[in-house]
Amino acid sequence: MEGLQTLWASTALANFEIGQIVMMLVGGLLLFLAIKKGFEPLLLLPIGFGAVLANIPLAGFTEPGGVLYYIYYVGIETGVFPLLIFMGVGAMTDFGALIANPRMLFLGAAAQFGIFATLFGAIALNLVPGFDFSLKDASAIAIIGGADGPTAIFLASKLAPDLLGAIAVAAYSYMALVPIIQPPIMKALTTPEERKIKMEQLRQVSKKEKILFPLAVLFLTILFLPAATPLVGMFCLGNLMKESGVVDRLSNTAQNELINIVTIFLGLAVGSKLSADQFLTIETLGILGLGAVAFSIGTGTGVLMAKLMSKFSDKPINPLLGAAGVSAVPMAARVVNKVGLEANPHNFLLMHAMGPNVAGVLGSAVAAGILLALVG
Amino acid sequence: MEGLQTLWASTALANFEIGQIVMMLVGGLLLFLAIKKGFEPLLLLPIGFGAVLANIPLAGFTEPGGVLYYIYYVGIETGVFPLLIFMGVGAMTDFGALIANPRMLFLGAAAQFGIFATLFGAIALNLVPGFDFSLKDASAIAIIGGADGPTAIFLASKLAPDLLGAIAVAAYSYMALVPIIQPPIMKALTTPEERKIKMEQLRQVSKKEKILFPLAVLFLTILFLPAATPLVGMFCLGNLMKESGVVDRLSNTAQNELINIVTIFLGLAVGSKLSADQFLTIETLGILGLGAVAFSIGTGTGVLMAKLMSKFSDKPINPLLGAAGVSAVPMAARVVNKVGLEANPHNFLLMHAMGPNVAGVLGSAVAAGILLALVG
Amino acid sequence: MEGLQTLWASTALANFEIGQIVMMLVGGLLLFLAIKKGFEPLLLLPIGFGAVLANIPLAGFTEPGGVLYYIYYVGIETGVFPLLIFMGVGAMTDFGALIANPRMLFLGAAAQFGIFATLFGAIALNLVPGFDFSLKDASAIAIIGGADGPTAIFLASKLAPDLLGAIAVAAYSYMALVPIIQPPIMKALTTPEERKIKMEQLRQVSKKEKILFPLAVLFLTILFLPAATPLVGMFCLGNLMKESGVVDRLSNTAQNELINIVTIFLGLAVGSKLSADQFLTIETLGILGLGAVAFSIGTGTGVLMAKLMSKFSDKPINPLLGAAGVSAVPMAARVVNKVGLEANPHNFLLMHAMGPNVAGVLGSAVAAGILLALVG
Amino acid sequence: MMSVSELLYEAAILMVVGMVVVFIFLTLLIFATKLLSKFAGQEEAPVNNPVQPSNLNAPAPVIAAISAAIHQYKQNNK
Amino acid sequence: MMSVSELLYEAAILMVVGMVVVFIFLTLLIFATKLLSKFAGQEEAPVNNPVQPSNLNAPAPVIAAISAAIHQYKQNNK
Amino acid sequence: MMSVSELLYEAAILMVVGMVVVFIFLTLLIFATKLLSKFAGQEEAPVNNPVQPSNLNAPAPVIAAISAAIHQYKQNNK
Ligand code: NA
Ligand code: NA
Ligand code: NA
Repeated sequence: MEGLQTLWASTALANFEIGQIVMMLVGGLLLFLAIKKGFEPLLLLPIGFGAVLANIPLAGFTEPGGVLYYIYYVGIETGVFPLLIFMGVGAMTDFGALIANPRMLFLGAAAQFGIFATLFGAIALNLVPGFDFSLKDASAIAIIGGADGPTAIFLASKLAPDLLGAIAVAAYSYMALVPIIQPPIMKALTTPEERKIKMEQLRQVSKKEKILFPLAVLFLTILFLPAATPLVGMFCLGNLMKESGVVDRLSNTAQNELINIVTIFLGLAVGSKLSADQFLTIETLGILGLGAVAFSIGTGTGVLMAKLMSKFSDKPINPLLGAAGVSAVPMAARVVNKVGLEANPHNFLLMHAMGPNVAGVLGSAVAAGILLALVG
Repeated sequence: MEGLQTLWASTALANFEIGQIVMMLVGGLLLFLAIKKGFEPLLLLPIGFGAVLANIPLAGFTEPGGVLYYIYYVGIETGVFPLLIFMGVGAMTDFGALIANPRMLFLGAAAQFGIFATLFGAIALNLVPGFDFSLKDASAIAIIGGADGPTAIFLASKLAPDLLGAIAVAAYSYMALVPIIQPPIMKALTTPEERKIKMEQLRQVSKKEKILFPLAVLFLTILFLPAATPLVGMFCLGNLMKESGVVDRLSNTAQNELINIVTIFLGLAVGSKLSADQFLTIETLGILGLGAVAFSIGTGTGVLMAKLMSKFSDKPINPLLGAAGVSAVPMAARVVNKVGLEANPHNFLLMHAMGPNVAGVLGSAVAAGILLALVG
Repeated sequence: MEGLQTLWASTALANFEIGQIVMMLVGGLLLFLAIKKGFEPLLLLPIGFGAVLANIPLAGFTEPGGVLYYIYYVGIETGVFPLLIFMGVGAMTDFGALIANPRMLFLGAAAQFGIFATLFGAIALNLVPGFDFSLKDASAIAIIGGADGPTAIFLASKLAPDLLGAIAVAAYSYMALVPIIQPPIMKALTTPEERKIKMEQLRQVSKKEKILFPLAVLFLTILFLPAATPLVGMFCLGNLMKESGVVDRLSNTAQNELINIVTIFLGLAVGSKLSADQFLTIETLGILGLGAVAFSIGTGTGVLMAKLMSKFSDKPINPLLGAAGVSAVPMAARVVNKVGLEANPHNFLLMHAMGPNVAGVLGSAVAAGILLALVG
Repeated sequence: MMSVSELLYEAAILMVVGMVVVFIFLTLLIFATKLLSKFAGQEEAPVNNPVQPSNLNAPAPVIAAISAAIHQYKQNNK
Repeated sequence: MMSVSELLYEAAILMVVGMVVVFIFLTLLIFATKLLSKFAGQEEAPVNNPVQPSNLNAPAPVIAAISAAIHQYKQNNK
Repeated sequence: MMSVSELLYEAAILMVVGMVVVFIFLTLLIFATKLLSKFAGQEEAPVNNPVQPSNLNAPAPVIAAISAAIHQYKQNNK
């Protein structure tokens, strides 16, 4: 009898805790969303797989000696992986549309209200029994509203590592849901006439402007928000490598092989934080709910800001553009284009939406810097 | 006179130990085999070069501060490098032939007898004076019979780091020697008539089957062999990235740049373990002999299993396919094809041999998991 | 009043030290040279950017927890990054011209006098008040004359880490200035008649020679200069991977993705050493001056050596070739070609100059080994 | 420290147990693969349920489901 | 340990300060970008200083504004 | 701590020793390369030992020369 028990003990079956099984199902759900639904598969596939591996009993993936432990320790705890991703994203970003129409930065600013309102909302949730978010927790959760994965992971790793798994999953899931979350809000806050507004064509931007822009962004960040310089700095480095045109082989590597390698590792490491005791909590429900709220508010304030700007502008501004201010590049810009085309089949807003779209990336990196400076 | 001795001391010539010279010659032999003979050059070239570097007196490559020290410490001691290679191999593997004819898994199972028989043989060698293999040593040696480099390195780094150099060299050398070792055994155990048996064409396998297969493999491994999940899990991750079709840029990076970078480092780090005191021992002779035995037995039991299956099957099975069960992908499958063509110039067995071939990869990863669970 | 001071304190403006501002301007200057002037942009762009990031007050890039801290610690302090760059450079190098005309190695030897004369010069500078170079410092500075970035960084990280920033900047800056520094010296030391000398065509070199050459170089280095084997060994590994033709995928990765990734990190890490207290010293001025001297002397002795060889040779040697002996591959060879064409529009020296050019790489690696053995 | 005969005995046991487990495991995998092919083998087959929670049109039930899972977990964890 | 009402108050202040600073910062960036375009917008323009310090003409009011925002926050945070 | 004149003396010795060793080493490499070409220069040449130890026929004088150079340095360094 004893022998049989020994055998039994060497399989996982005997050692499964219910929480591990649930987390594996969560990992399986993420894989399903990534593969079958095409939701941000580059991140959700490795995250989901990492979640499955991390919850295998006896396998020790997340303990010292396990591969996920080392990857997390080297890449996330140091903050290096999200920063490298941000560098690669910078090398993929074209600021042309924003430089041609810099007022679009107001839309990128307005959409960040999603972040700060959610911060307030997260603290307000403490009134509900079972929730106990600190200001650091609330800040890390709120950044989901920035619709920017690496920014969310970077901030969470600094302010609330325990919540990192849930925050990253929420951030990437909602980014994938942008085409579902945003259109109703956009339509509710605009009239069909407003949605039909055509924007005038953007001017050509010179190479020199594109080279100097990341340097100007970095310069202002250095002066006024040093806490944001890790994120903004690496982003600007990537963008400068691209726009300078003198280090194409570095720029290409940063936006291809390097970002791919880091993405695999980052996803696995984030997945390794999806353990039952950290994820299967009432807080996770709160985080998922708050994330949806954050996206919605950001979309709304972006649209309202565009309407306000349109009033004070000599040239009309299509208020749909405001929705692109949450970033989620380039998904939100595509959504703007699609909703615009529904109202007017000849109105192509994609290029115009790229302005507030990349402004939203800067906006949420700035917001992250503010939170690091004031709460971190 | 004293001055002359000082001078002499600052060159390597005075500091060479005979063992280092021999190990350099071993390194040179590996380079010769890799470059001139084309034996597994992707691994044997860096391993041979690493062996040369590691044995230079006064250079300190393998001491703290030396580059090979860091590479070994970071990549092999943690187990990360073999697992990344395995992920890349997974991203290169097509399970289609196996899914179309899953009974081929029996051949992959039978060929693992090479491993377990060799384990017994290694312990039996202790009867010869000079040998003193523990069960851990014997297990690490036996896995050479799995004909799978990263599996052998991973297991040796966990069970017998001192023998890692000899085990890795034996594993890759014999994998290169597959076209020489296998055919005589295959021919001895089969009749010309059997070798002429034609297999019927394999059915088309759906994309969905290919996506679900790695998940099914992982699922079973989680339930019954958690100790095998590091190897099997990373392999299945690579395969899922490939088959899902939604993360092609990650899959391509995993099977190209990432695996190339890791291969260079892995080879150098393995080479750095080829030091005289660890390699120039009677044990190494034993390991080399046992490795050859392991390959031969695995080939033989694979062929015999195929003959047995053919008896109980309504459709005849060409027994040569059993030899592919040792893995050594895709070399063993090519050998099967070649020997088959010799018997019947119109009998193309390559596609059919890929089934047992990839089954052998799973089989030896499973065997490694068993050894880790019972001996580790 | 107190409140206002608190606010002020949270921006960088209040925390800037004058040294940091100056170093940022230095970083900006490097970016300008890289982007606008095209000076070694692959290195000077990330170095310049790293210098800017490293000097941001309150941002902590170079303190534990900061991304540049980790990159420096992992890649430069261990010596791994310069060695990987050297491996990649080896994989890009074609020794054909040198094997066809091995006497060109004399030119690569003569040009190293720039290194050793500068070592003496650096010590002589101690006679000027304010300078206090040790032999280690002087050796690290002198290697600038080797016109080889990774060699300079490797040696500086071992002998004089405090001077690493200034030395690396000087090395890459002067490599970029080769087309300006060398021609006047070349013309001053040669007559128009000498510059018109045509070289006879080089013979074809066999594949086998190319494979054996890196092994022969490594062999001699092992015997007589073990201290040079880290540099020479990794270089020869890269070259062997390329010439053997059996590991093309490793060779391609080493000279593309891997070297690109490491270059980004190496540049940033070098830039992180450009801090005010280490860079804004009278020593830096000395280093910059000595570097220019080193290049000039190396160019001169190379040319003079070529003239000397021409006297003792049955076939005349164009003395311009000597200037290529400082390495700075392939810039110096191009300069030789250009100056040669000015004297004789039909005299193409490029291929002939590649011989002394790659000889110069070996020469300075050998010189670095000598300095490590005698001073390190 | 085990004697050689003890080691040999252990190795023999390992050999038998190892081969048995390898065969059981890969046999299981054969069944799993056949099952897989039965459900997913036809390219034309309607989308079967690998892990099919059609949650896009109704977030409320999703949260309800996750809630139920967490509830279950908390219950069992007390 | 702060009470929920204290936390709420802090969060409200953070919300206001955060949005104010985001807007000030991005407004500054608008000015900087316009200045940039003025000097570097024409492909034919002569080579300007590559690190165009576009905001140096009005640092005082800017700092005052950001300072005021942060001040407000810190005040309320004591 | 050495005086500047001592340092200068050392540096001078280093300069001489360094250049001598560089020249000896690269001269050896010239011989090695020539030997290499002799044995492996023809594409049709028979397969030679890939690690052609080209200098083994005269290691003694070489070592003597390098030794002398380094000796000189160490002597002067005491
Ligand atoms: Na954003
Ligand atoms: Na196998
Ligand atoms: Na050089």
